[in-house]
Amino acid sequence: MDYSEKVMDHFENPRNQGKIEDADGIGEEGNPTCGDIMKIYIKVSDNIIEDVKFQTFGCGAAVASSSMATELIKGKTLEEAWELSNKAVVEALEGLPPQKVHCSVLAEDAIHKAINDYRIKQGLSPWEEKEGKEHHH
Amino acid sequence: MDNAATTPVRPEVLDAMIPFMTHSFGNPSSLYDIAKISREAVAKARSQVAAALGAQPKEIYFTSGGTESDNWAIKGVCFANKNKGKHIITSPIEHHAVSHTCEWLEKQGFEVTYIPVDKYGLVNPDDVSAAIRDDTILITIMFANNEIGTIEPIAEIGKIARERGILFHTDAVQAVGHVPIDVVSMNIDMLSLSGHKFNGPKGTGALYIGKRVKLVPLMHGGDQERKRRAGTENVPGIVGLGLALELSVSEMKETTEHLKELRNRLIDGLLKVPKSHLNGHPQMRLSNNVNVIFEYIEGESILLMLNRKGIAASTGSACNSSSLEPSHVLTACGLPQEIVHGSLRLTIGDMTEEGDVDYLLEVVPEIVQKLRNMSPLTPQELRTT
Amino acid sequence: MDNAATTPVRPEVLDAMIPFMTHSFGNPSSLYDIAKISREAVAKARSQVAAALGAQPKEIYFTSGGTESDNWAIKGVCFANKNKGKHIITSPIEHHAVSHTCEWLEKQGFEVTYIPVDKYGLVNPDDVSAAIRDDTILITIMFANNEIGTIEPIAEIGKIARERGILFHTDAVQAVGHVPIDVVSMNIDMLSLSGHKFNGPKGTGALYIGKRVKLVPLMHGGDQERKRRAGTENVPGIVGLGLALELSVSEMKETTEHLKELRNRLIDGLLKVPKSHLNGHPQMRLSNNVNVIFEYIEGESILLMLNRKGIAASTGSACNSSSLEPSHVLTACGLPQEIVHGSLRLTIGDMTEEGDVDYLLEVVPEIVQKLRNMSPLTPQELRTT
Ligand SMILES: Cc1ncc(COP(=O)(O)O)c(C=O)c1O
Ligand SMILES: Cc1ncc(COP(=O)(O)O)c(C=O)c1O
Ligand code: FES
Ligand code: FES
Repeated sequence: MDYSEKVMDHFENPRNQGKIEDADGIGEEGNPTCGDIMKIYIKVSDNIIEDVKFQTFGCGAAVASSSMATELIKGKTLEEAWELSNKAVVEALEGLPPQKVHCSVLAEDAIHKAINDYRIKQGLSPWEEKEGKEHHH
Repeated sequence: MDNAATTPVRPEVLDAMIPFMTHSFGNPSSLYDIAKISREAVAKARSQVAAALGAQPKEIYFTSGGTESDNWAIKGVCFANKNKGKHIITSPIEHHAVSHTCEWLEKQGFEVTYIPVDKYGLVNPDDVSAAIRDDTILITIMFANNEIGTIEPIAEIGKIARERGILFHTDAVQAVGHVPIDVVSMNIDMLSLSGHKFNGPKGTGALYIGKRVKLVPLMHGGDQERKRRAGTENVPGIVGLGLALELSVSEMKETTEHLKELRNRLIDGLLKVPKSHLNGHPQMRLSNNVNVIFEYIEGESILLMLNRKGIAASTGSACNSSSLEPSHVLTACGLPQEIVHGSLRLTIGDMTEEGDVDYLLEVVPEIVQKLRNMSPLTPQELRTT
Repeated sequence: MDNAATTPVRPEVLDAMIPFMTHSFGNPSSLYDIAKISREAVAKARSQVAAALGAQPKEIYFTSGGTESDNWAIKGVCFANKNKGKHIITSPIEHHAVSHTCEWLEKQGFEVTYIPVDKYGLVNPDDVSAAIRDDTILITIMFANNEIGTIEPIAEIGKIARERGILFHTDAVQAVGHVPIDVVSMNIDMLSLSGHKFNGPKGTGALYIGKRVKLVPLMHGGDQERKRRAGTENVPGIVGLGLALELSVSEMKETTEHLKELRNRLIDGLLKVPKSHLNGHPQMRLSNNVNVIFEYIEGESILLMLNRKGIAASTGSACNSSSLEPSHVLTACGLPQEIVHGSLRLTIGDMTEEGDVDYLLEVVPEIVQKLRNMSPLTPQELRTT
C-alpha cells in the first residue's frame, strides 16, 4: 500500500488514541464492507472540544484518518468540528490511495455522531447531515 | 516472510539463463549452433520438469505462469468438451486464477459446483464423488492452498476422477518444488505450476497435460509446443524454470525438514498470544506456511507495522484487498466475519534463519498488543493501556 | 540475418533487469522497499511504452508476448461484443497468432472476411470499407508483415474504422521500435507488440487498449494490470521491455537510415541473380526486411547451406514448415505455386555490418547456382555444369 510519510507517521504514532471514561459525547461508525469500526470520544466545555480520543479497528488509512481528524478538531468549536470534511483530513494527510478515501469518511461520520450524541444528551436537537454528502457504504 | 508470493531467482539459475538472453555462448558458435543449443536447452528443461512430476517430457508444455496454466487447462478442456457436457466441479478456496476462470465460464453457459471445505480447508473426496453428474467434464481442485497452506487429498480425488472417467486438473502452484508429486500414481490429468514460486524466473510456468486429455489452445498462433501453445519460446525463462525445479526437488527433503522446524516454532510462539488461532490444517499443511488470526485487530495494520520493521507478510483482511472483501478462503473455512480480518500469513523459505523467527516472535506480540490497545473491540482484560 | 525472428537482449537492458530477478537492490532496502521499487519500475516501463506509441500509460497492459496480445485483443473483443455482432474483418497475410485465432473463432460461430491483398501484400482501405457490415465488431490488420516487410496503410484503415464506429486492432509486432507509430492520429484502438523484436526480453509483450474498448480478459485471476490481465507481473521482463523500447525509439531515425542503406544494397545485389524477384513492396517496407525469390530452387535447401556458412535466415517454403504448406503470405500475394518455394527472407539488425552484406552477396549466388545445377526444373541456360 502506497501511503505518504504523513499517513505512516500518524499510523505509527497515533495522536489522541484511547478512551475518555467520562466523555460528553461518543460516536461510533462502521464500514460494513470492510468490517472496520471507529469510535470517537469528546469532552466539551463552553461549546469547545477540550479533549478528544479515538479507538479504531481498521487499516492504516483508517487509523491515520482518526488520528489526524482528532488533531484537527481538538480545541475547535462544535460548529467548526462539524464542518471538518473528509477531504480536509485527506489533504492534511498528504493524500490517500483512491481505494482508501472511504476510510477518511469514517472519521468525519464518527465525529458527527459524537457531536450529535453530545447535543442529544444536552437536550438539543441533533444537527442534520448536509444534503448530497458523499455516501460511502 | 512472504515466500509464497514470490521468490528471487537463485544465482546459479540466473547464470544459466544469461547466455540465452544475450545469445552469447562463447566461441566457436555460429548462429545455426545457437538455434540448436536453444532447442537442446528447452528439451533439457522439459525433461527436468517431467522428472519432477513423474511425467513424460512430451506431456510438459511451457507457459507464461501459473495463471496461464490454470486458464488454459480449464478453458481448454471446457471448450474442447462442451458437446460432452457443461459441468465443472471445484472448491471454494481455489486461487482466483481458477475461481475467476470458472465464474467466467458460468457466464458462457457452463455450470460449476463448489464442494464445501471443512474448517481446516479440506475437501472431502466423498463430496467430490457425490457431486459428479452425467455431464461433468472437469474436476479442478488445488494441490495446496496459497493462503492457509492446507494440502488437499489429491490422490484420493484423482482416483475417483479416473474411475468415473472425468478429467482432473490440479493447481499445484504452491506445491511443486515443495511437496512430492507423482502425476501417475495420483491420477492427475493436468497440473499447473509457476516458476517464481521455487526460485525460478517470473513470467514462466508449465502445464502438465496427460496423454488422454483433449483441450483447445488458449494461445493460438505458431507451431510451438507441439502446436498446442503458440508464441516464441521464452528460452531463458524455460531454462531457468527447469533448473530451479530440478534443484528444488533435489533439496526438497532437507529443506522441508528445516522449514517444518522453523514453521512449528513460529506457530507455537504466535499461538502464545491470547485469542489467537491457527488457520489451515495443523498437519496436512505446507512446510513453509503459517497463518494465524489475532482477534480484535485488522490485518493491514499488522502488515504495515511489520513492514516498518523490515518484514513482508500477507493478510486475508478486506482492507488489504482491492475488492474490500475478506479472504474467500478464510470465509469458506467458516470463520466468522468479526475475526476474519485479523489474519496474518507468514511464509518462510530456505533463506529464512532461526534469527528471523526469533525476531518475528519478538515483534509480532508487541504489534498485536499495540493494535489491540487501539481497537474499540478489545475487551478490557486484554488491554495494557 | 534473421532479426525479424528474434533479437538478443541488449547489455544495458540485461543490467536493468538483473536486480529485479535477484531482488538485490543494494543496501539499505527492506522487503517493503523492494515492493515499492518494483511498483515504480513497472510504472516507469508503462510510461516508456506509452510514450513510444503516443498513448497514455494507463492504456498499456503487459502480456507474455505478441501472441498473447493478439489472442487477447481479438478473443477479448469478440467475447465482449458477441451480442452486438459476430463479424470480423482481417487480411490473409496476418501472422498465425491472428489468423489461427480468427479461424478458431469461426468455429465458435463468428464470421470472418479476409480482404485480399495486391501483389505487394498491400491491403486496399477501400476494400476494408466495402467489407464492413452492420454486425462487424472488429477490424484487425497487421501494421507490417513479418515475411515480406510490407507496411500497411494503417492510418487510412484506422480512419475508416473510427468513422464507422468499429474497433480497430493492429498486430504491430514487427513495426514497434522500427517505424514511427502514433495510436491517436492513426485511430488505432488496440495494438500488439512483443519485447524480443526490439532487443528486449523474450516472453514479454504488451497490448495497447484505448479507453473506448470493451474486452474480456484472456487471463482471469488476480487483480494485476487494472484487473484486466491476471498473473504475477514479470517485473524484470517488464523493466527490460520498457527500456529496450525507449532505446529503440530514441535511436530509430539513425538505425533506420543505416538499415535502409544495407537493405537496399542487399536487395540490389541479390536481384542481380537471374530469375530472382523481390517480394513485398519496394518502398512501403520495413527497413530491416529483404525477401527474394529464386526460381527453380527450394528454400529449405538455401537455408541449410547458409546455416553451414554461419548465416541464419528464413523461408516461406513448404518444406520448412511443419504443415508442409507454402507461406500463406506469398500465396496471398498471388505468387504461383512453382516459385513460392524458392523464397529467402533476410532480416538485418543494428548488429549487421557492411562486411556481413558483402559476405552474403558473395555466398548466396554461389548457393543458388549450386542448387540450380541440382534441380530438374532449371532451364539449360542457367546451369553451369
Ligand atoms: C495457488 C496459486 N495458483 C495460481 C497462482 C498464479 O500464479 P502466477 O501469479 O505465477 O500466474 C498463484 C500465485 O500467485 C497461486 O498461489
Ligand atoms: C507479425 C507478428 N505477430 C505476432 C508474432 C508473435 O509474437 P511472439 O512470438 O513474441 O508471441 C510475431 C513473431 O513471431 C510476428 O512477427
Ligand atoms: S477502514 Fe477498511 S479499508 Fe480502510
Ligand atoms: S521435399 Fe522434403 S519437405 Fe519438401
